[in-house]
Amino acid sequence: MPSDDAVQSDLEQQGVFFSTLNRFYNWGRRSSVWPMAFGLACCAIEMMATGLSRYDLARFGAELFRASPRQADLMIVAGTVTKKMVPQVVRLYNQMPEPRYVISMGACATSGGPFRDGYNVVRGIDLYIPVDVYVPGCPPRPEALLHALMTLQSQIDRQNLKQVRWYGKKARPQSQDFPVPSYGPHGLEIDGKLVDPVGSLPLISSYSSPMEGEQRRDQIEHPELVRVFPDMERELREETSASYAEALEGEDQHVRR
Amino acid sequence: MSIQIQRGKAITVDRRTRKTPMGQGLLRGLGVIWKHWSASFQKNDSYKKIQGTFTIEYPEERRQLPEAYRNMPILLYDEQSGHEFCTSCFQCERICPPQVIHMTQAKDPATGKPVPAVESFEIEYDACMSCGLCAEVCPFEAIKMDHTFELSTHDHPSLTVDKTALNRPTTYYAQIAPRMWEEVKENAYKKLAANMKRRSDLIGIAPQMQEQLREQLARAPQAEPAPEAVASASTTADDKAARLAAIRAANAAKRANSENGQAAQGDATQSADDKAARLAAIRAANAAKRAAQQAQASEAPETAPSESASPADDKAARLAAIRAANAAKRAAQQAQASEAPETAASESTSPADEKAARLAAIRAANAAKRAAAAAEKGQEE
Amino acid sequence: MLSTDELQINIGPQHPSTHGVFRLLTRLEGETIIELTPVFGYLHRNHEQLGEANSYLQNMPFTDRLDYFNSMANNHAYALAVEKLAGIEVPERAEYIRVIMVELTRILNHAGAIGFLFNDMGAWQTQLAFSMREREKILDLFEMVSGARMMCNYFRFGGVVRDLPPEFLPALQDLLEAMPAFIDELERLLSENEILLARTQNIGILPKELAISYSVTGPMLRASGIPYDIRKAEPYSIYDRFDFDIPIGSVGDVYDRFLVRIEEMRQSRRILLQALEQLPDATGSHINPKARQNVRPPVGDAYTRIESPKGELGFYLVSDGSTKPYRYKIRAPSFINLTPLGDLCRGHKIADVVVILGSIDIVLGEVDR
Amino acid sequence: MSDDNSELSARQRDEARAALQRDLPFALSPSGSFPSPEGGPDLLATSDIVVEAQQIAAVARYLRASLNYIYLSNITAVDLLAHGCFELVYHFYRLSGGPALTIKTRLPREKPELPSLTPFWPGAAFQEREAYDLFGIVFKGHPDLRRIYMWDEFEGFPMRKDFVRQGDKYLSE
Repeated sequence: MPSDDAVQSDLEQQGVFFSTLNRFYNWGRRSSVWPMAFGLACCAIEMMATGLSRYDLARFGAELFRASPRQADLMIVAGTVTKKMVPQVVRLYNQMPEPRYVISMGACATSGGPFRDGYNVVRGIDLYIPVDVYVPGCPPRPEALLHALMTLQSQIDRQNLKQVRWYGKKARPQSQDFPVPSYGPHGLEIDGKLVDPVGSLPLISSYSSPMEGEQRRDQIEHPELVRVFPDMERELREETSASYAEALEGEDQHVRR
Repeated sequence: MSIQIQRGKAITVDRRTRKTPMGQGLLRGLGVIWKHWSASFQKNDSYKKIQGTFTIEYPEERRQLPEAYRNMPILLYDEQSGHEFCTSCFQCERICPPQVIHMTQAKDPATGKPVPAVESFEIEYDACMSCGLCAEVCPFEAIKMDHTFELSTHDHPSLTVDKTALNRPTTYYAQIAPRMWEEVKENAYKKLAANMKRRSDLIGIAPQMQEQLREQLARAPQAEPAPEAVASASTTADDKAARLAAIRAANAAKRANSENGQAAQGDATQSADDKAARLAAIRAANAAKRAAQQAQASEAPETAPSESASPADDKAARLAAIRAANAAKRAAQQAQASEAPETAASESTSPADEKAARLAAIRAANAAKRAAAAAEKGQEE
Repeated sequence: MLSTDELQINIGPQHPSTHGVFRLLTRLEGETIIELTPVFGYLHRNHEQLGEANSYLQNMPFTDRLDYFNSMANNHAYALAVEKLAGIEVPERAEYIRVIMVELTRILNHAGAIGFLFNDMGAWQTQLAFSMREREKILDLFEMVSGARMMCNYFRFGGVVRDLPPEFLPALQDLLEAMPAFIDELERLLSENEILLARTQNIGILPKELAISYSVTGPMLRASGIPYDIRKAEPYSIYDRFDFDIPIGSVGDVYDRFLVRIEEMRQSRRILLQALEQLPDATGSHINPKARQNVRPPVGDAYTRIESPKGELGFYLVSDGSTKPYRYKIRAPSFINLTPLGDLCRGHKIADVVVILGSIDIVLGEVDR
Repeated sequence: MSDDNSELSARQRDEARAALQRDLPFALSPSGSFPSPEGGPDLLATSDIVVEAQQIAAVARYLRASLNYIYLSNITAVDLLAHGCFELVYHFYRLSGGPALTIKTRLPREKPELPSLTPFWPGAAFQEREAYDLFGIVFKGHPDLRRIYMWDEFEGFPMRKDFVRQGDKYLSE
């Protein structure tokens, strides 16, 4: 695979364009990742700065901040997610049509960050929805967000039309949305069971990224809440992540462009 | 009633009450836009200009970052001697506002006494708030703030970074912050020289340099036993940390035990609390021990996947074990505290603590399990 | 007059014009608001609880994240509170550096606030882009001195972290030189724009008496015609050394708030120029060398307040003699400025809600804390 | 300059105390109604004016009407767990400038109730709701005393000192 890519990008520089449907499809998607205009806290200001003249997200085809989740491909979780806000975030994510991606921008969205010991703060949005790309930093520089977008684009480049979860037999039905937590007297509840108590550690574990199958990483307090998603086949997933790792090593040019 | 204003006056802003001809205000605004458009073919490269293209084309073009810029903490080592500046004085761990720095002090294998060097050092980059206080308080100039910001990844656990990944040579730092390094350089080296005397053979040498040093020593004929020492140091590093965590957990358990003995047995909530704490500690200790065994096991076949899988898992296990030990310790303290006043408050706090201890134990167990799975996988291959 | 059914509309918490995660429950008759209730807490990240678990120095980077537009002003208020509690002296040079930073913050905040106001009004990103360009330049300066763009963490008890780097002052001179052009252009672009006048004049009027009883502060209070500025009323730091005027409004509507902010940017520039002139003669260094950062103040309490760009920012600290504050309370200006929102919006059309909200200039990090 | 301010604020305090003594003597709280624990720091000792909790509205209105403290800036609740009480701290200002006048009042932890200032200063509404939400202090006469930050279904008062806190930051305690 990688050698083919290399040949192809060499040829492209000579002005010869070969393409497979797959590549064309990925090119189309990665060049128009429309984010949702969804700011939570401090990082949202840096997200706006990324969108404005100095850093100009438009150069990546991602300048169109959509106010509606129905029109968006990418949710940039920019800022601290509190327990009061989580149900809305999950609901917004559920409302986004596939293919959908999540960038967890900054320390707070990734793990609760400096506020993780606060009673009302969620220790990372990946406890509730799977995250494609994590950006550390508090807040990350606009360049760091651009880098995250490029990382996401290179992930998209590695997707296979036959294997993606939104087409074909393996497509996830709408009812397979992620469970929206509700407010309870002691914390957030899913299906009436306390999962994220106010003032103490969460009783659930985080989702791994879609590259690794969107599964809960660890055992959780209520095993009956574990959901197994129909997913890309295991070996294919591994292959994808292996080729992704290879690509990361020799940060190839054509992904960046 | 009104305020006396010194050195200045109150001025009423002009509300533009005079009538401008209809549409003129809009046209004037459009004129501004037109000016900006026509100026946009030039670059706005000075603070004196307010017009022109202002974009930095990021991946190709990068802004020169100021020296003081701080993103994530890194550790420095001297590449001449290979020694790390860090002496594990725990200043940064204490000051860190979000508590993301975790470290253990190195011990002399012969005497068992602590050495001014760091054995394991972990920073949770995913929660670091980039405040720079760690670099500010460090008396040995060992921890500095990096300029690299391209850290985005799909792998959340990889954002907990260990010593090998944190280490940078001093030349790297001198390159990104020449003036700031020049100011502290002399002091740093003076302190390092004093500390190097108290470190025996390979303790305190950066992992990056151990390889090189080993080669150097192997080339020198008289230094035959040294490579073995290096090898043993590197293999035992992981399980040593795990063992340390286990020791801590065991200690906490012991303390919980002894407190239980001292306490007047009777109140149901107290003993339950103690029991939970003890249980958590024992579980954590077991998990840590298991993790240590697995780590050793996984090193046996020496295949590439197992090696790549195990360190991350080990790291998680170690971190979980340390946290579990801490939680257990705290639970034990709480149990002790709650024995005295027997108020409603103490009763209400205890179940939650128990829960935390249990949770920590579960986490430790999970981490250990994952480590075991990785090791198995490694053995199969 | 036709009567219509009442309609309930929920705005937020995810709404592009609520300046973050803020929710408004509105009851409408036709398009006219008859009741508006704000709902908070979507960004309640427990600053005060964490503040009691942190040591005094550890709280400094947390204050950055309160009003994340004005980290330097937050730093200043907190540093003043701890200095009052522990009795720490600040050298003159440090005071000048502090004033320079805080006044730059004020320019940055007002430019941003105006940009966002017009973004909400439907001007899309024209003014926002111009404002953010100025902001970027100021952030460059902040990055130069403190090492971070937004979360500066620059102030320490008894001074600031490090002295100004040599390249700072020339850059600041350049910036101040270009500042009048920027402000004039902003006025030319907007102040007489007919659409803007129609959207802002006589919208959201807050009369004097109401403004006082609502405990409103900052540009909002001044736009209602009360010349109350803490820099003049209770001068802190070295603000009694500068000549500057207090702009006040005559009607107290959205338009006045907008004009007051523009004029305050000019006055801030005046202060900056005076500070730059006096800085070389200032004695002392950037930090009091005797000040310990690991403070352990005596038992007692202290309340200090500053005129932050959004209003009166106060810190109330109670010390029990340990290294951690016993109580750490923040009097957040934009939280309290939001109190009259319901009254301001009543009787206006629903489209005016975002304009009025934009003119209050809130930051949710500070509202919810 | 800070000396100036502290002098001024002491003068303001004495003036207000004398006026209150003259006109509202029953409102000035007798000190020492809450015991100080042995050993720990005495957080009740203060030079500020301490008034009877049930009279806070009367005191505040008196200050506004007679002494011109028309601007209510800040309301803070402090949980003094060791002393078994809540302390509420009010900061008032004059529009003509000058430092704050601090009024303190204390409430038993078991039944924290006191009159609300919202009917007289609508600006107190959110701050009182905040104190209710996080500390459980009930303000009688508040038109809309609901939770402000936490959701309505939530039980418990998270800023009280005996609320359970967990996390890495609390491990070392």
